[in-house]
Amino acid sequence: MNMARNKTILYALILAFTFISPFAFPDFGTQLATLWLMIIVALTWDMTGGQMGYNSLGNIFFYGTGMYVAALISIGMVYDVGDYTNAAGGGIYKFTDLQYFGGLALGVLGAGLFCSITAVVIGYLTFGLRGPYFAIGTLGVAIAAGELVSNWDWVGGGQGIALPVYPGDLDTGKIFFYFLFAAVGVGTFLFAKWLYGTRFGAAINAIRDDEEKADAMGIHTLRYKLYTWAMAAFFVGMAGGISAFQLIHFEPLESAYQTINLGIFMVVCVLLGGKGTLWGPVIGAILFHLFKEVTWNYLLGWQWVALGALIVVTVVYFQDGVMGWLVHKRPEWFGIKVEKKVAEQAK
Amino acid sequence: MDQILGNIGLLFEFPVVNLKIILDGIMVGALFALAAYGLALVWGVMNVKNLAQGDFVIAGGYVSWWLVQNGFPALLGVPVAFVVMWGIGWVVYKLVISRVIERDLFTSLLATFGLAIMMAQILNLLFGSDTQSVDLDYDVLYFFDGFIDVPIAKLIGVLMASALAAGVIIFMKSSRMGQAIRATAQDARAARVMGIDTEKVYAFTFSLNSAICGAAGAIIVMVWVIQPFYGISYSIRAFVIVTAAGLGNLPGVIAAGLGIGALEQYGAHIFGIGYQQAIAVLLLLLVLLVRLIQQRRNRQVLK
Amino acid sequence: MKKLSLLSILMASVSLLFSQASLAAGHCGEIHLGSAISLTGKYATNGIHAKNGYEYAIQKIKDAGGVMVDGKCYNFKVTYYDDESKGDRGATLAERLISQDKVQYMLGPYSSGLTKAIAPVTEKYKIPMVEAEGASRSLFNKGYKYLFAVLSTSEQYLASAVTLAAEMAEKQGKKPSSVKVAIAVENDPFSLDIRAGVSEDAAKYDMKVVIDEKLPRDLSDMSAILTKVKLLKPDLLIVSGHSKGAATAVRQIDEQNIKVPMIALTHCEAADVTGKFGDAANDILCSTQWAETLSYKDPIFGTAAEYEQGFKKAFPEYKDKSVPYQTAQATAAVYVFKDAFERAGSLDKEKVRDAIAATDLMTFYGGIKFSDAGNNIAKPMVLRQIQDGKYNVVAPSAFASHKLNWPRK
Amino acid sequence: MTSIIEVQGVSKSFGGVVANHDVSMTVNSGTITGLIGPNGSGKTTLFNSIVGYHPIDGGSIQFEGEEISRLSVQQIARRGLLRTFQQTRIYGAMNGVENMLISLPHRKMNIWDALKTYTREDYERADHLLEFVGLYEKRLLKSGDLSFGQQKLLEFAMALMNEPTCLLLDEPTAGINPTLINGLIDRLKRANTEFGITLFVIEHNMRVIMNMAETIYCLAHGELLAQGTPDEIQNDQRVIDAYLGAH
Repeated sequence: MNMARNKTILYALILAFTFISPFAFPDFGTQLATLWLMIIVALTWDMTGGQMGYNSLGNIFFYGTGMYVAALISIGMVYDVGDYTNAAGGGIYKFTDLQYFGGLALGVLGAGLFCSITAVVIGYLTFGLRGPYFAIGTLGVAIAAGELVSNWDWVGGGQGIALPVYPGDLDTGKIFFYFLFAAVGVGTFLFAKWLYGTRFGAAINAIRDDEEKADAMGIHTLRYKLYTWAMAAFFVGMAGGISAFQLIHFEPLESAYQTINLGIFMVVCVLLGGKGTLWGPVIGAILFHLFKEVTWNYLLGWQWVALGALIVVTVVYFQDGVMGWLVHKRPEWFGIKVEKKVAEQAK
Repeated sequence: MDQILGNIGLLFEFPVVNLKIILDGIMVGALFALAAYGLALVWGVMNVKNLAQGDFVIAGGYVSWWLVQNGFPALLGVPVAFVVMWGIGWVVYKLVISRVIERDLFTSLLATFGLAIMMAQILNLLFGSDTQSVDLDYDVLYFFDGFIDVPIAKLIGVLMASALAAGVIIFMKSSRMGQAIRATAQDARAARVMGIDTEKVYAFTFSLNSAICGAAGAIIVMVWVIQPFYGISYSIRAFVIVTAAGLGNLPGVIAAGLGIGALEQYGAHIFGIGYQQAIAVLLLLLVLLVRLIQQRRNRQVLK
Repeated sequence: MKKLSLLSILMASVSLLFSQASLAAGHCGEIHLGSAISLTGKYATNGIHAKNGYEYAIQKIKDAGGVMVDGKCYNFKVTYYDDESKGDRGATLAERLISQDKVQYMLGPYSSGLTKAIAPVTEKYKIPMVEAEGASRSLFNKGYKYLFAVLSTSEQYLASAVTLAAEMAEKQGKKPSSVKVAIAVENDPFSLDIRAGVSEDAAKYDMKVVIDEKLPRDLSDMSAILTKVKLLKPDLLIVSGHSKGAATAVRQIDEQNIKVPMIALTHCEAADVTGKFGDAANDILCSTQWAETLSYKDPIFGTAAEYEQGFKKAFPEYKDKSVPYQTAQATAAVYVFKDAFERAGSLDKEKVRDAIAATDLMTFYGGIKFSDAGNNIAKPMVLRQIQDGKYNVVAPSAFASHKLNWPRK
Repeated sequence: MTSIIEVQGVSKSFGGVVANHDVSMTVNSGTITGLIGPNGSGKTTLFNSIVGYHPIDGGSIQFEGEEISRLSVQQIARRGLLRTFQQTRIYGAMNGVENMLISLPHRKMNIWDALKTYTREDYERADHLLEFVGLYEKRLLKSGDLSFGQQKLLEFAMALMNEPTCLLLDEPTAGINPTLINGLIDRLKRANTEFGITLFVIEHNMRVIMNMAETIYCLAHGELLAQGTPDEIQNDQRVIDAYLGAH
């Protein structure tokens, strides 16, 4: 009972902090929003990577695609996309409040749905690959998508797309985007928490631990893998869509399909926090975000070296992450009965 | 679309273009094949998939470039890069790789990815982000009314690459260490039982791979340009080649390397060089897909 | 908030390193500028050129007695962050400069792409930004009110090369419409704008564009394009891809023995093609925003030539190269701020913005006067040709000091 | 009696080694059928062929009248034809109950069923079957820590949880404490009678198979040597020779 009450208090505190933080630290509004973005991508990466054992290096594909889909939907509702993105274009494009928010809402939702569908299509081809081949294959998909989009003039090619600026005053805008990310983030977390408790959640764990056995038990492994990836893609796509509006201007290779930035960060977050756990990705995202902000501020020029070193050290020496370490040190916190086992063995 | 058709038309209108493309492709491919061979070695022997492969190549290029900046002759760069990168490879093995060999494959993939990021950035801090090259004052040979140009520097590069490949093949076939490496690749446990010090074999293999890459980089800096962040494109190509050719199949790796070099050049000609990276990656996906279909026919998956 | 103060201490010490004299001028106040600039990544070379230009201007202005605002003297101080040549990074850093470092005035980043990413942010916060390195026209059709660019927009870069090619054709007794144009530009906003400018002008003369390709981000080999050049024999070859594009083009044009009567590039000086490739660069046309041989002058930096000498003294690493225009225009951007602060007579953001908008200034870099859209309309682009290793102005005719060598041998 | 598995003329070789040559047999619905043969006679290969682990070189395999020799493992499993492994395959990191719950017949669920949390009935069934195989006391232990024999029992329970129509058991008694074997035989029989599951069993222990099976097939050198009731097989000279010759 005590445990349950502690948990409730913990959740209440976190929720309260979520609400208060953008007002308490107004100067850090953007960083806090980015933190939620990291939490979203880490949680969704863990759905396939940690819970299902499919380590994708290409989830960034959904982020980039989400950006483009959201932008194209919101622009396409008002103007001709080809004119809007034309390099030599001369016109000035204005959006009314209704067009802006309507476009944002439909764009973000559309981005999520579209990414889910593409996840099924790509997954159908790539889920035959296992282990490192899957990782490389998905990385290939993300890189190829970025390159192809950057050569596609209709969506602006290498120029990228500039979306309209948030119409209200800017402090409201900052808080607006913070809460959009936070809402998707909390949604993702609750979804994951619920999903891992279902029969489906157990089945994808079974795929991770021994896919052949899962096959042999008649679990629709391919179908379940596709569903899982589609769910992950839905949230990543929405996050990408929100990012597009928050960033205002984005281009294909550096901000949308940023394979070696966010694409790898999400994996590092999960490893840092602990793979295959619910809280691991969240904790990892927070730690990683702190690490990144600190190194990017104080180690100007060396930040990437520090990041590479962090990846290597995490992977080589600390692969179970914070949660794995805790489970090892304090198993009773996780309801694992050790004493009993020892007693059994003694018999 | 018109442009693509026009470019295809050129291939038929001026058949000599094909020769030029294939020649260019072979020159590029020879160097891809070197990097890929190193990868196949490490992959086969210790089951480590090294995503920092391209960065070893670039690092080797910078070693050679630095030598030339300091007044040494350019051709010296190749052996020196070989030796220096051997040392760096050994250090990397001891610090990182030796600890991921026994782990699952994603671990080695991610660890070497971290390594790749670090190496690229350290090179950037040391040498700046400019593209660099070493200019050899050799003539250019012209054929077909000057249409086909073969810079002697490129010729030397290809010759050195072939010599290096031949050297490694002979070494693997005839030396004791080469045999130990091949034995370990087949069955590490059995090799250990037979008294082979696999730890030493691993360290040697990884250093050798790094050295091969370094030498390839030293050749690349003479015929093209290098830049700290170019590593990833060589890594991708090495993966394409090894995935296509399979492990432990040296002639296959060389053939795949040359073939992919030529395919890329054709792709660049037809679609434009803006698609170069995309073509390389799509080739990788294509190779994976083909292998996947093959395996599915055997009721198997690609792992 | 501890993080913040640590941060500002660090930034202060960093800026100390760059301007050691700030202690000496202790009696002056400080005007805090901010800039996200590419110190790493694909634009690092030019990002550093621009940063040096900023630093040189700040030093010279300080030496000349600082900025006098309403009878009080101030010096500029700049907080830099490294945007890694990435747009989203640049936007984030701009936010940080404004909301955490409380920067009220911004200097631009390098490249149109980065400026495009940052301008919405400065616009949102109503922070005046004078930028010197973002030339894409698409920056100036968004109705931005706080964005000012001292340089000419990019469609002008190589348009005069098209005009030159047309003139040459007429001299040969051929119609301008018989000229064949080959274009190879990098796939980024700046270069795509160059392409748009060239295609527009070529269309005006009814010229035929026979090759129209994009260069990849990691360009190391453009022989595929040059092979086509050999086959299709264009009369004018345009290459634009920042420093990397210029270096690769010059090297491979020589190697493959490409004979095109007229070749025009951007970023020749920044890539130091004369130093690196010597004779191979001869007779190549280079567009430039500014040349040290031009006759502009102002009271602080002197003539264009004096600027070059002074800059080389301050930054000895440029001793053997020509000073790239990226540096000169960065200096000019700082100068615009000084002028505007003095005319505004106030540190109020809005007043300064209005003063900037009303700028009508002659500088060593050329005239500066902003259109309503924020681009500089008082300064033309010039086209220089590399003749025996020297950059000589050949167009437009009003500035030409030398005759054009045509056709290229 | 209707046949449930029809193997006809199945051949399979690996490289030059012939593992199965022209093997035909029938498993009748609702029965227990045994498959015996000396080591290396191709029993496990035949099992693998039936459940789809590798393609066969020739012949046909039918399950409930449907050709399955080209289907994949999971397609076959989803038709209710399951197998256990000679080397057990359980989820070592999970406890017994979790292992059981994972084995719920997902093939009978649509996605909405799958997205439900476990019901009380699921838990009760899991507990019931764990009790059935005698693992109820150990149900909360990490199953990787169980003994080999216990893991085999768990795998058997998992297979039952999956409600198969037909179950292929690869040496269910190997590695099990001899004192427990009688109990296991009893459970296998009960699985057959109470749950109505057709069993097809590879077994080395003659006493077990003779006790249990109604029909027995004997393989030797990849070919079908004999078939018949336990009595017939026990008295078949060829079978005796094969076993003796194999040693």
